[in-house]
Amino acid sequence: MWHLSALPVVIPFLVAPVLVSVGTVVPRWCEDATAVVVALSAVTICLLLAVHAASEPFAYWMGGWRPEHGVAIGIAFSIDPLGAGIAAFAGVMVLAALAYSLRYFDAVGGLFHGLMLLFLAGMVGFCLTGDLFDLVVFFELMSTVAYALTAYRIEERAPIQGAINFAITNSIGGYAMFIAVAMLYARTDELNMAQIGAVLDGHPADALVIVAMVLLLLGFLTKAAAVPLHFWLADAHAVAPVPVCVLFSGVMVELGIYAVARVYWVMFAGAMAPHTDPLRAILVALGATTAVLGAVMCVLQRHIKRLLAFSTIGHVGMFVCGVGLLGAKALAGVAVFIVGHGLTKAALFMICGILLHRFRTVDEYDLHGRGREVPVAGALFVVGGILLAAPPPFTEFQGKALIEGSASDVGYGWLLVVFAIVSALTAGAVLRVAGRVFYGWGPREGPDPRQARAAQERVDETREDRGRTPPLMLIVPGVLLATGVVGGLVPGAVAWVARSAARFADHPAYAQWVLHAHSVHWPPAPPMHVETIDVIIGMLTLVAAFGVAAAGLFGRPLLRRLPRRVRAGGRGAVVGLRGLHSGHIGDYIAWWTTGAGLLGGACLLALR
Amino acid sequence: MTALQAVALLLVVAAGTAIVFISDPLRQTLVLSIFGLTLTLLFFVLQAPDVALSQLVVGSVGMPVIILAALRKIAQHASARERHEEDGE
Amino acid sequence: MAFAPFAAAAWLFVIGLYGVVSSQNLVRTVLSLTVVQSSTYLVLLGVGYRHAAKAPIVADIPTTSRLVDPVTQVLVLTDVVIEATVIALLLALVVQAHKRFGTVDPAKLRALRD
Amino acid sequence: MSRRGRLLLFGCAGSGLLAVLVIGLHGLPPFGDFHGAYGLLVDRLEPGRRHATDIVTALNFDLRAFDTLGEEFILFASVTGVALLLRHLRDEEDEPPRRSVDDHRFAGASDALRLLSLILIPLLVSLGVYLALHGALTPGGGFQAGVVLAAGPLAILLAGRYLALKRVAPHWAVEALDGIGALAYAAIGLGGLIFASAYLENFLPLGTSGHLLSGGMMPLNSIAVGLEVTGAFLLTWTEFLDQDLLVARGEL
Repeated sequence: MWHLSALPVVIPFLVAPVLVSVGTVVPRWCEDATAVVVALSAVTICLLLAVHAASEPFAYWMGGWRPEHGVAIGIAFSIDPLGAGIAAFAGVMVLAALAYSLRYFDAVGGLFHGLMLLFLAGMVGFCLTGDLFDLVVFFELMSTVAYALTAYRIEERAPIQGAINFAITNSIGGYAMFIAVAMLYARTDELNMAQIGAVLDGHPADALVIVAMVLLLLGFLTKAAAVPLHFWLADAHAVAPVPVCVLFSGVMVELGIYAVARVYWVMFAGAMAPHTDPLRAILVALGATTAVLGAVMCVLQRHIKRLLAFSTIGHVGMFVCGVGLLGAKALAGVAVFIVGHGLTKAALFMICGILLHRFRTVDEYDLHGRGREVPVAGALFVVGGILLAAPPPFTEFQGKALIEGSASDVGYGWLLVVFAIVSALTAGAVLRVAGRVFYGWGPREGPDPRQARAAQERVDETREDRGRTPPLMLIVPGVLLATGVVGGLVPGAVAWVARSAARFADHPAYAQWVLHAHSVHWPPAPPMHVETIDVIIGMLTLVAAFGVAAAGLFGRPLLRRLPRRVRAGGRGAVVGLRGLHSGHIGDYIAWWTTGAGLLGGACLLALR
Repeated sequence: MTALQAVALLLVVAAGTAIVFISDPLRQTLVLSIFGLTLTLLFFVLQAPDVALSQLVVGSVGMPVIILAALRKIAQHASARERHEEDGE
Repeated sequence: MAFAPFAAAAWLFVIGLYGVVSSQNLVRTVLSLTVVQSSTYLVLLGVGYRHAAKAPIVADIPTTSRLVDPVTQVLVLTDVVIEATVIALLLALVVQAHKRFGTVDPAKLRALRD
Repeated sequence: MSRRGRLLLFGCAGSGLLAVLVIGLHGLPPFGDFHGAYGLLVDRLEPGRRHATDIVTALNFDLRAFDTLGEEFILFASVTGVALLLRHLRDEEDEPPRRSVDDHRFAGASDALRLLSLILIPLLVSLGVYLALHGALTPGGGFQAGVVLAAGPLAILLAGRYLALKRVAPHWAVEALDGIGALAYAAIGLGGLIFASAYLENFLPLGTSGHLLSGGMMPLNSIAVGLEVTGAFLLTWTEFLDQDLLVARGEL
């Protein structure tokens, strides 16, 4: 088992250059098959590692450079069940994206497949590594691949702009992380995260540690798209090709959240112990703002991919809240929620791909009623919308209920309401799209001129005749949704995640097994009792989601009855909110700086 | 801090700041290569010869070639576009 | 004086961001990004430096002599490579942007206004 | 947001961030007083363990070789990305029209410049090879060598012979170089897994300290990186310059 540890990263590394080099010569099916086999092997190995690590987590020292005199001098993969599990999930997403693009995507030589495999390697390495600088390296690998893939359709204008905004914002986040690495190295003489944590433990956090933590969080939260670092996300997700969106929304963004949890629990949990309350307040506030802004923007969209992108921001906000609660139970909830959300969101993007394939546009109004031609896709879209509302007893509900339970334990019961609103709004927006596009409900309206222009520029992403939808394009999202429905119901699955999360969050034990290979005494899994109130609220959220959808479809006459002043105010707020998302990189970085300054200032003031 | 280090650091700060405040991209590229050289000097006096060498090859060969090629291409697109518009009239 | 390299780094980080924010030409945006990145070199190497120490090459000197920290230098090496890759990708994007939009002024790229 | 509004916002936010950074960085040990147990330990261990004399290279290609692996693949991904982004589109002509050699002359290249470039080429190549091979001994290593080596063919281009460049360094060969270098680095690591106990573990004899082939697998790793970087930079440059020609043709 030990010997397999490096392979889920190394196998894609070995195959990607070959695919890129011979891509123009070998037939397409060859590339497809190779890429699928590689992804499959990575998933298998990660699952094996996760299962093994569940009984005994271990550190794998690259080059055999084990710690000398208790000082880590090499780079380790620290393999714990949660990290390996998330890595496996990333692999599953890559596999799904590859399977979906088999019949759909016009790949350029072997470049697409090669980049997808590098993306896989980047994500898996990011999940497994236990070294701070290595974490940054894999972060950059993931990012570099992602920038290129975003602009895959170079013949269109929007992807170029989206990729530029994405690349600049994320690079700046990366630079902040480099400075954080230098600061932590200067303080602790170490780069291994477990060791950094051990050194930081005994001392109260001073300005250096706080600022280093803030800079690291800035990097990860830029990737995770927390407000106000989030502007790139909608741009990039709206324009990237569908299989790439699947990876972005399904797992890449969530890895930012994962990394926040990782660095907090491994490095800062000890030093921050006296300040958990203010830190929790800061992170929850950040998460709640993100969630609400994402949900509101989501409802305002008519470009379906952009709508889904904002819904991801809404969910990211909930994840940030979950991690920000700084408890093992909430962390377990986040992990479950991430998997459920990833599966659902990936499937929804794939159905968008079907629309794009068939009608060359994803403008909700332009597609009014045209979706009737693909009834199965419509049914799947509705299922996805319902799942997004996290109704009991499915996977997402289970995760959300854990977070909510944990929130009320530490006095953040009001998060329940925020979560319900955000879920209802995002799911409602998706259901509204489903009603309008696939069932032709609601009034008609002309196409959006800008999207119409984009549709003209659009060169087919596909090789297939657009008259019929390849069955695989329906099967893959179907399978993902089915997994999302069933996953949380498998007996013991959620309990396994909860146990893993408890281990992940056991700060002292982590240093023990990484640095000294000691077997440790494990904490008990957090109790996973689901309150009745959560079930009731969950059902109500679903009803509210249908309400939001109905209001979006038929509510315009009602809107006109509102007093003029209210309408004008509402319109002003909407225009202002939209105006923020200007697509201008200067604006985005000005906001990024604002976020950085505010987060830094808040932490410096509150955590000392 | 030795005098040489202080001078190198000052040069780096001056060149870096200059890049930001110059608006003509061509002149900016020139300053960028000077910036690369000042960084090389700084790395050298900070006893980091490996890094200095790396910065030298990237900053004075690798990057300027890419930037100049990109600028040339942008200029060409622009002139091609203008000509195209003139033809159109 | 002992804080000078770090102060310089903080300055370069923020002034580089200013370049990105105020830029009216994407090429200038990208070059400003290199200024932001150079701040990370300064912090890393500034941290690893030791007074009156030699470069970490033990060919001609006794192994007991005082050396500067080699680890931060390795990190900067990686940093330099990452800089080159990001700049190359971004410039490729800028070239394409000019082709599609006919301008490199970020205020005139209007494909993604919400 | 208007430009003024943007700058105003940044003015406030930027000074805030500057303050945060300065406050945080103030906690660093004063410049020059760093202790650095990790580095000291490596300084002490490395010459004895691996017979390398350049500690930075030892860290780069042995102790922290896994970072370098990631770094090489970042470079590889970036080059692949540039190739993807600057690819020729269907509406921009597929086949370059056949032209005589003269058409691809770099306009500004005088005979003197050509001569200079010709003299430069062997110098660059030998410097590159030296750097790649002596990585474990003196400053330099695969990365620096790669860029220098790539500059050789670039000099051919400056000497005004685009087609000659294509002949000396045909696209497929450069692409293969890039791929083979990246692949080789990952594969050498596999040797550690097979012949020793862990990925990237040294499995080669260490040689005598100060000799050319000392440092175990370091020279091999260095050469692999050198190949990849040569290929990567050449590809990136020609990718940028290639499109140049394409656009130039479009003008005519």
